[in-house]
Amino acid sequence: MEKLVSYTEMAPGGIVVNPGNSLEYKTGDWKVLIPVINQETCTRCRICWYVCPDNAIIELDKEYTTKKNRKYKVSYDVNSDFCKGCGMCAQECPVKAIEMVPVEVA
Amino acid sequence: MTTIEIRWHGRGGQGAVTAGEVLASGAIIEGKYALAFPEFGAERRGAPVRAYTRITDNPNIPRTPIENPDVVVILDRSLLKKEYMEGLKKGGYIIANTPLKPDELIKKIDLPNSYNVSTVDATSIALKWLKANIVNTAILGAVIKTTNLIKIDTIIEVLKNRFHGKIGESNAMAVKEAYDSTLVMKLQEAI
Amino acid sequence: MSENKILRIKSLYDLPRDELFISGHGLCPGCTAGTIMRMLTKVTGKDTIIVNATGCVEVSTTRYPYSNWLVPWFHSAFENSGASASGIAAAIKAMKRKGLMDKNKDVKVVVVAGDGGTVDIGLQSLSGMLERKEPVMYVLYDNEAYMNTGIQRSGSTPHGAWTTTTPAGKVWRGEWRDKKDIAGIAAAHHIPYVATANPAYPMDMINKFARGLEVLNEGPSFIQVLMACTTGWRFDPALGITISRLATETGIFPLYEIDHDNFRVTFPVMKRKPVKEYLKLQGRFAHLTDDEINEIQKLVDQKVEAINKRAGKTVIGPIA
Amino acid sequence: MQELVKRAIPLSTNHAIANAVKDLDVDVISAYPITPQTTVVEKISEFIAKGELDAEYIHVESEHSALSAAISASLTGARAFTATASQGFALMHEMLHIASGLRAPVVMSVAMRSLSAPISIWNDQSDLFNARDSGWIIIFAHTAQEAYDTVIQSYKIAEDHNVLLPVMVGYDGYVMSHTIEPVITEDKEKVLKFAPKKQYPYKLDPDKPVSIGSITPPEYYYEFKYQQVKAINGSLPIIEKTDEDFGKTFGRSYGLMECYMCEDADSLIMTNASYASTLKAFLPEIRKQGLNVGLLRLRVYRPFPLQKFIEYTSDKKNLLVIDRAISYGAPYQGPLANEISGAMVRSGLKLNLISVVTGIGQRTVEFEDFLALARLAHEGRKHEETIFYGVRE
Repeated sequence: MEKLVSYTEMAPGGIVVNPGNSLEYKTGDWKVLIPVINQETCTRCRICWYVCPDNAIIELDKEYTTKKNRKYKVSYDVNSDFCKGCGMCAQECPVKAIEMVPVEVA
Repeated sequence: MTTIEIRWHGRGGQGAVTAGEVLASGAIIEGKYALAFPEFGAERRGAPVRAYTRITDNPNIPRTPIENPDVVVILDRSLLKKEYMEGLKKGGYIIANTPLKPDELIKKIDLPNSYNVSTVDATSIALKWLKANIVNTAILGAVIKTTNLIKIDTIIEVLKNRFHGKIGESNAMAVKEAYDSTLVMKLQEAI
Repeated sequence: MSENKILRIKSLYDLPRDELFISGHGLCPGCTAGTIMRMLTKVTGKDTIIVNATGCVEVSTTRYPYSNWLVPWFHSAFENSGASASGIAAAIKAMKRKGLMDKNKDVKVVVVAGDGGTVDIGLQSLSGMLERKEPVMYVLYDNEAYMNTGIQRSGSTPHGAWTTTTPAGKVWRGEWRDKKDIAGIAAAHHIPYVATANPAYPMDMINKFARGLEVLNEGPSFIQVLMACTTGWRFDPALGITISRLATETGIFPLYEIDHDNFRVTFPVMKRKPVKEYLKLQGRFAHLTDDEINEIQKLVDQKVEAINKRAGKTVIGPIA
Repeated sequence: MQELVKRAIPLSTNHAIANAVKDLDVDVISAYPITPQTTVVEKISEFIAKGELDAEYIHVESEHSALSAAISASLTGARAFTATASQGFALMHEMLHIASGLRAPVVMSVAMRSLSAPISIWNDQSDLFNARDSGWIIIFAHTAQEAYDTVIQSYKIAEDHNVLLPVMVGYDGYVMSHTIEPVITEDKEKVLKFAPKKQYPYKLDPDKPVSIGSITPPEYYYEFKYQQVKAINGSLPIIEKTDEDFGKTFGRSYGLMECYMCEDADSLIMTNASYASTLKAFLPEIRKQGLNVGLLRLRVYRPFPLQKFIEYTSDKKNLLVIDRAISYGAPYQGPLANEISGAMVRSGLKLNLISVVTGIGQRTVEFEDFLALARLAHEGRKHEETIFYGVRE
């Protein structure tokens, strides 16, 4: 829990003067299931990245070459700190490259 | 005399409120303390309305309605009745819009002889210059002529600020003609 | 003059990676409002002030001391987003003219409000804002009930839907009135741009946001975005986009725009799906009998007919 | 007659306020017409139409929106103004609390008027006293001149970064709003030098984004309310200094509370706005009738200048408090009398407090009535109940 400060140390009116600090508010522990992305079958269509309400699918400038020698400039990963495990990415993936697995397994 | 209290009676639309304001405005411009306010109602055109003007040398001016005026001004002929002169101080002034001469008016409404009476045919003057039965500016000419409270030029200045261009000019002409044609019958020294 | 070119996309690859609506908000898992807000801020860019009506997005994104908005964000009450946005737009205009703010900075004012704050309690201030032609884009995220307070019925709740104030029993069978046509009401103000959008159709939705911003030098824009609510509509959180897509595929939520009074369906659906496919995935319609579903189908058929009539041709076809 | 007033022009209080808004170079005006406030916004519109004031005028569709837009404009960095009365003021009520809660330096004039039902367009102070706990700084004016001067002072106070609170300036509807009287208006440059624009320190600015209007959980909310307590209490010396500085610059100042003809008085009548100006005029005559009464004029109402109150009343016997609003069912049924009784307990004053409600719905109170009230104060009898003066029983 964040340190609670005196009224003198707070900007007036409930104003948040450093927005973006929500990154301290980890929502990742809400989930039971977590997506696991199969980089082999993923076609890099970006749909999972698009649909994620929590910006928890991360697009990385990380090259990947599939076993069939298909080269991709990007890879996708899951930000476990914020993924709430809704499964929308897996549901919308056109090639079923995302599997929802229990957090403990992942 | 430190305070002059004037009560105006007219019908909604004739400009009794404006007349009261213009007179007070003139007094303020001349450096006096003055207050003008209407009797605040929700009435529209045609209903009897009253307005008040206080002119004084005291910066503290009461904001209460005037019950015992020094001057009663009656803008509408239908209001030329004793009930509208109620509370007028002895030796006070009645200024009326009527084609009658002061003595004729006194006789007609059976006024006691304790008041000064001025008359002016403001309606004809208004119709001539303003093409409408808005008698407020014309009656101001009579008020100035009778009471000498402020200069007629000041009134004309206020009117020209309030009504721009040709309308301001017409109003000024109406005031002047009223000033010249007002008949004053002083019964005793007052004000 | 604005040097910012407004983002228009041909594919998802055209979207910038940078986020202005970042992680760490408290929206429910699977809440498509998160998707919509992310995309909206990608289009608006950083020179934007967001005005938020009280509602799910507001309470979930700015829980003190946290905020996940990287653009200036303002909320004051439930029913006044139109007025608040007007005040900001007026301040910007006056301050620019009087040299109190950089004249060359093109700061956009965008409202984000739910259906309660828009079609019900906020309608008056919205109408005032539209009628005065304020340079504001108003984005309604329509989840068809008061979700923030616990799924109470709003003027945007569709026929047949269960809510906590239109429960289904022997006497009541869920909401018995039809959803208010808020886009039609907005369009009646003859503002430059009105559209309906759906996050299941990203290019269509994102380019409508772009168009809504483009017209702001002429006047306001209003965009009604369908926002499937996993909690209030009672469906598996994974299905938000799927259900949204079905809303358009069944003709329940047609996608159109009214650009300078020109009406156009932006996503024609030639082979329409029966409404049952949409309804059956949602717990809020679980109580409906076949007869009641048929009744809803008839209502949708009528709505589709009206859309086709307005388009002057068949843009939404019969049930395949 | 003597020539007493220099440079004065004839203005109603409403028009005096509009002139202040012009001379303060207000950026955004957001208002909805309501009797008897209307001539304020009409005159402002005229100034803008003629190019005498460069401002954005938002023709909002309600008072709720009027204050909403003024709040958001001020938090964007603009100088914002609105004006209201009565029902419109009541419709704003939600936003009153939001304005002070968000610390928006908005200034609003209130042409005080009664509240429905039944409907009355006439003056009393039910509207403003209904809002006394909304966290605004509240100042009453008793002349059009004071209203003009107070609006100017108000922006300097509101925009002070140690204050950041909205200010409302109350004056009586009709009796002041529509009364023409002498007002000295000042040169715009001089006004702006006295009250230079100070933008909101946390304004909505893309170069330095903030989130304004967050939802605040129990572990924080209380502290924000306490900040407001500190801010409004801390504003009292700032209000006093602003008034003093105003006096040095323009030659007119009013103090936090005015004690008029009261040093030698045994008994005081406490009242505000138009009743205060009328009582000032009547007091010499009242004194002539052997009633040793003075006037305690309430000017700054929130924050309440308790020390001034004690200073002015500690050696008095009787204090008659006139309320023109009703606190139904309260111990004293005049809101001000209720507070004064609390102030007396807190400061150990042993005054004989007489609570009077009068002038409701602009029921006329004339010289004889003030005289009667002065007599009540002077006699100094105990009155346990609030006296509803002038009502027909």
